[in-house]
Amino acid sequence: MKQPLELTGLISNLHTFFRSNLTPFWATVIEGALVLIAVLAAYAIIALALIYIERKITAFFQSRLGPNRLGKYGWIQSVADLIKILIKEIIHINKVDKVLFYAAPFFVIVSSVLTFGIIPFGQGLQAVDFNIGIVYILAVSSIGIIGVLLAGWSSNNKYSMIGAMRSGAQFISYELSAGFALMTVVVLSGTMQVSEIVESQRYAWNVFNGHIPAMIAFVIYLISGHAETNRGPFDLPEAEGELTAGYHTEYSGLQFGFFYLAEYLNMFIIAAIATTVFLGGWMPIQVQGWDGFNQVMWYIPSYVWFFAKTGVLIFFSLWVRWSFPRLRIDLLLNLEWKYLLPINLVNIIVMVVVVLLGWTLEDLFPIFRP
Amino acid sequence: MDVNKVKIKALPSDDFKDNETLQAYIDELNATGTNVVVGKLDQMINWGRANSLWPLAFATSCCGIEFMAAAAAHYDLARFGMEVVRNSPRQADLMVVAGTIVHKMGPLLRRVYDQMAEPKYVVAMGACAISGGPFVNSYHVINGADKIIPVDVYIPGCPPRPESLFYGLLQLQRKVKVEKFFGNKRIVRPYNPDTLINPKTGETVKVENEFNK
Amino acid sequence: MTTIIFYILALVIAVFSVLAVTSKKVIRSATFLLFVLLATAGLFLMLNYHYLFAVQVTVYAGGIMILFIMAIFLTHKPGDEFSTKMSWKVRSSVLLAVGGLLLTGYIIVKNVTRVYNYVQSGEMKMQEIGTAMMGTEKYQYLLPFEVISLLLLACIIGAILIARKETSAGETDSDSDK
Amino acid sequence: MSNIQDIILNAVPEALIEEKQKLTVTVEPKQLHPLVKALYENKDLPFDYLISLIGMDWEDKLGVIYLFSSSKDMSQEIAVITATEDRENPLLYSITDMYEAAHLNEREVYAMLGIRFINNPDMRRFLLDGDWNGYPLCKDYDADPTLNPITIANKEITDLAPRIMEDENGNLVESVANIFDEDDYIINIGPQHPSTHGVMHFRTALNGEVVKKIDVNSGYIHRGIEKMCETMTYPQILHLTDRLDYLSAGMNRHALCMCIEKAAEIEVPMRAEYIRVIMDELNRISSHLLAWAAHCNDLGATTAFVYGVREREHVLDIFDKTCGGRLIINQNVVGGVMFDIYPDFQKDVKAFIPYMREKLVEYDDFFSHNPIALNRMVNVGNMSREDAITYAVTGPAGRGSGFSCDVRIHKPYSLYEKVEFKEVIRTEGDSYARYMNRLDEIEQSLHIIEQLIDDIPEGEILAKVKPIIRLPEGQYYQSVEAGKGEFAVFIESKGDKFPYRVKFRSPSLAAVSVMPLICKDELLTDFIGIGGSMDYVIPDIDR
Repeated sequence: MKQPLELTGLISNLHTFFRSNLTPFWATVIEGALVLIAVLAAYAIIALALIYIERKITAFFQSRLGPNRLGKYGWIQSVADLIKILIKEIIHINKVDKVLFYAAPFFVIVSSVLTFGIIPFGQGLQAVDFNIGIVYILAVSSIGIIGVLLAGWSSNNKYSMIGAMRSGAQFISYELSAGFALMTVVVLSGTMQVSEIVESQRYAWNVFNGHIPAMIAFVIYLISGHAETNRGPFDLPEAEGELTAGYHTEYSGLQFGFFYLAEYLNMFIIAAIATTVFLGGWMPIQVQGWDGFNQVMWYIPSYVWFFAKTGVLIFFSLWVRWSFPRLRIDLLLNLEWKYLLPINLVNIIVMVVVVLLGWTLEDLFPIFRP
Repeated sequence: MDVNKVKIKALPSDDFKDNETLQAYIDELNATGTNVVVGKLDQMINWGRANSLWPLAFATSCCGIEFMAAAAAHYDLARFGMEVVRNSPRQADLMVVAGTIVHKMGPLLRRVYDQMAEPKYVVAMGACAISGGPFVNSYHVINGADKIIPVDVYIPGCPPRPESLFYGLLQLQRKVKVEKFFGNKRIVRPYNPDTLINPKTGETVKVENEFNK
Repeated sequence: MTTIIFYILALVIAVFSVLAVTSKKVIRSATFLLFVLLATAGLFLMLNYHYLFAVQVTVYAGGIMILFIMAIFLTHKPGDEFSTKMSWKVRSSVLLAVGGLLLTGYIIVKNVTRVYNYVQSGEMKMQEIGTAMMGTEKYQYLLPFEVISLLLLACIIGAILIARKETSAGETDSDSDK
Repeated sequence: MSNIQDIILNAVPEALIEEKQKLTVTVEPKQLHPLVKALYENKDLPFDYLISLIGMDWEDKLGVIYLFSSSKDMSQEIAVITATEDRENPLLYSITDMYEAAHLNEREVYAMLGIRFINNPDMRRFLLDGDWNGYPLCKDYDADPTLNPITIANKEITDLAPRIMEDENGNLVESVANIFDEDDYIINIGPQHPSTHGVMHFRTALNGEVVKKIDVNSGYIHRGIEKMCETMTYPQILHLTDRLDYLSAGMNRHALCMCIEKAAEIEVPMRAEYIRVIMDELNRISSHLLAWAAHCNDLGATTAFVYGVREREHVLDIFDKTCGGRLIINQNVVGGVMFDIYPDFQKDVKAFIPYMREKLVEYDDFFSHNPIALNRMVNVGNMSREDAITYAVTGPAGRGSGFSCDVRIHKPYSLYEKVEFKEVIRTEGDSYARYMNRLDEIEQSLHIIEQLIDDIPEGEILAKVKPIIRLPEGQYYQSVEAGKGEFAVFIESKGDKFPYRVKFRSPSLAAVSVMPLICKDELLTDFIGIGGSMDYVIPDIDR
């Protein structure tokens, strides 16, 4: 099928160019550097865009206008924020544990960048593709929480400490649910490799293919993913009203910028993983047999599909965030341990049964099989 | 730099009242002249700073409610990129002193100010924060926040309407836009701690302030 | 290329291991230990042991370290420092460490060819790991083993709970209500 | 009332009973406690509600005026006066064993006048710092600024409470008690905190996340309004009342105007009365809307906050068009109102009523039945009826605990006898009852406005008032139902153009004083939420 707007051709051309003109060692180094730069640039740009989008959507929910002074509709507002925060003073605080205090934001940001790397943004637009991709996501995303815990501890501030403790409890709990929800899909698609998971959803997205158990897993993943990113109604670790700014109360300047950036990016990452695993990733909508329709869909580049699907999920996440009051810590843990986790455990068994007995959509209606 | 060259998108320079005072400040600031490249960089930095002033509402009384009204739907502070109200002084750029400052609050106001990271700005909102307002004769009221901390912009009113607050904040944006990041030059800010006395020693407290030399 | 990375990782492991045991602040020790574990995970990644890498990061860095840190939060006040006054403890631990080193060295030297062959055989497939866990032949039975260990753990916790209830029944009841 | 006089004379035969604006009883300090006890334990009509505790300096004597009322019949009020001639070490007897509301009030009297109360377990100064020189409300207070200089040096907070207790033999023993335990984990919530609704300072001891003990520490916005009033003419004082509880500015001012009008016997024109009541009710709506908004914000729903303020702007627009003010409207003056209504006033108000009703339904859909919100409010922060009375919690918060305390019903003033409305009472006593009470009161206020808006009579808006108002000698009281509860004004006049003493009863003080009780054993998160449901305004407390 023709895909004129895809970047795969460009990437393979670059690859052959480097391979033919350079020694393998230098080709690897340069390609690695390029990938690194691309990932970091994408990271920064997506974060800036998200900050702007969140402000605008929030304004929409709250019948306000949102930023509208810088550029048309205020679209370069977050650039101004970036400039400011880059040159803002970083306060050196007495009586903090210096090593841990300065290390903490890096944990958060590194974890978020590492998770970011495995997301397939489009056909061929994936930095790393392990065969244990799903486990990798769970692994590196858990490093971030250590940053939060250390930040709260080392700040030598009681509010930060309470925020960090809440954060720890919250993260450990919801990491379980998120993991199980992803595992449900692994049972369905039979692989942990992210690219293969996407590939297997050509005609039937996992959320439809696995119908009832997959949808339950999808909802649970959205809830627990949302909780993992510490955003309202699960924003207890920050809880503006109670803890002023929670675990990052004492951080200023760029260090605070890291936390701020990671928070927005984590929201994107959760939505992106949900898209990849449940909603077919960058795959366009395809219907077996409708070749003309399929051709038209393929014309729309894969990264557009990816960002559109992710965008819808982000919108939902913001909708929830700005509609609900904050949960209390006991309600939060009740939700996880009394509802989500038991449902999840049963759900994963239901999924195994569905797959073994051949009750998936693909098995029942072979027309969906790729 | 001319005051007319300071561009605020919402309001042309001529619509601001009393441009002469600001012009005098600017002239003083620019007495030494500037390198072109540095000047351009300064402009970019100031553009970023001026349009991303995250406020910390030091709201003690009525003016705080008007500040909240200004941040909510009808007036919407977010238009100027100022809606990210940070409750932690470490992360705020702008302290809006909204309300009366009394003797018991004075040390705390100073402490919150000291906790803020540079560059930090202060807006005294309402008559009380400017001069003590209706309570100027009271035994327990500090006659103006500038007895405790340097103040950039004064917004009169009791309480000022949100429109006045916006006018004041736009004025602050103008002041920010003429500053110099390289060389760390800022417009001199009124700060007259005339009666600061340390209660333990009975001596006048010497307050170090790089902008007042 | 790989050698450079290997040396960097090795250096990280060595330096932070030493720091972890010499640091006076317990939370710093925990953080340094985390660095060691992460660098070890990096070694696995270098060997293309992706699964082991992920498990190392999830279980040790993600799970156990968080539990460590939470435990430290719950038991220590900020600024608490360790003091090692009892020197006999230091001496005995040095002795033990040297003993352990000798033992592992002996085992490694004995088995070095076997290990080398094993490494050469390349990455293990997910399927094999799965069969090893679920299978019923020799060197398998992994999952049942783990399940039994979990069951034992549950039994222990249950026993503790029951024992505790006898002493202060009213208190635990109100706790479980919440 | 003769029945009450009997009871008084039974308890204290030497009591001097006078029929002034209120029944006034004067007793010696020693006899105060038995007298109050007799009133408190009176079966048919227990005087269990302490409206106000007013510290007085009569130059020859230092004393206190207690204003009691009954939870059974709020229209029954009695004033008890006691005084000591010892100016060096004034001592009176505490009534904190019966009235929890007296705790903070007695501490305030100590800070302002230096009177110490025997048997009060905590005699730290309220409002002022412990090292303040002089007692501001004393007539011989030295206002020299060098005595109390401005400082930026941080002051240590002492958690030691001095006290004077009477032992079994009647000897006075001075001692010092620690407020917190040795190893308590104490966090400072406030004075600069997003959710304390101003500059309140709660020293909170936590046990994990559970609130163990709260110590209320106020005075960060104490502006000395009561002292300033003594050097101002009556029309000048009006402006200060607006800045007490700025959310019910119009109602506060209404109280003071009525108090002065009653004393000076000024007849207010009917048109002015109508305007006053309509404005009061609009003011109440705006106050409750902001309370709702802030409460939702405290529970973490930022969007609800914005919605509340959005609707509030409609009310403020009407104020703005009438008198140019938004928050502080300067509408009531002695003898009437300052500004007449503008031509479209009725049209605007009538358009607002259905709009607001529609929005109330929206609030219900959006927040009142949200499962998280219900979990955060139902059965949280329980306050029993007895607690509400003894802590003198009035307003929507008191009525949420079943304490019928609407001044508009029990002590009707202005036009409230003519209009028909229901007193909103719930008996659950939790955060949700207080929350729902406010929304229901908005509906009742709309109903009141509906009845009045069409029949505003023509005529004058301002009675003829002398340029300099002198009140005849005496003591005058007036209460109104402000947004947060019963707001009362007390004026003592010596026939001058300045008042001799002015005291404002702050409904928020009661709401804050009950916080340590209802927040005990709740989670820190709920502590903030309960604070939102109590809806206090700090400048009202600090004055």
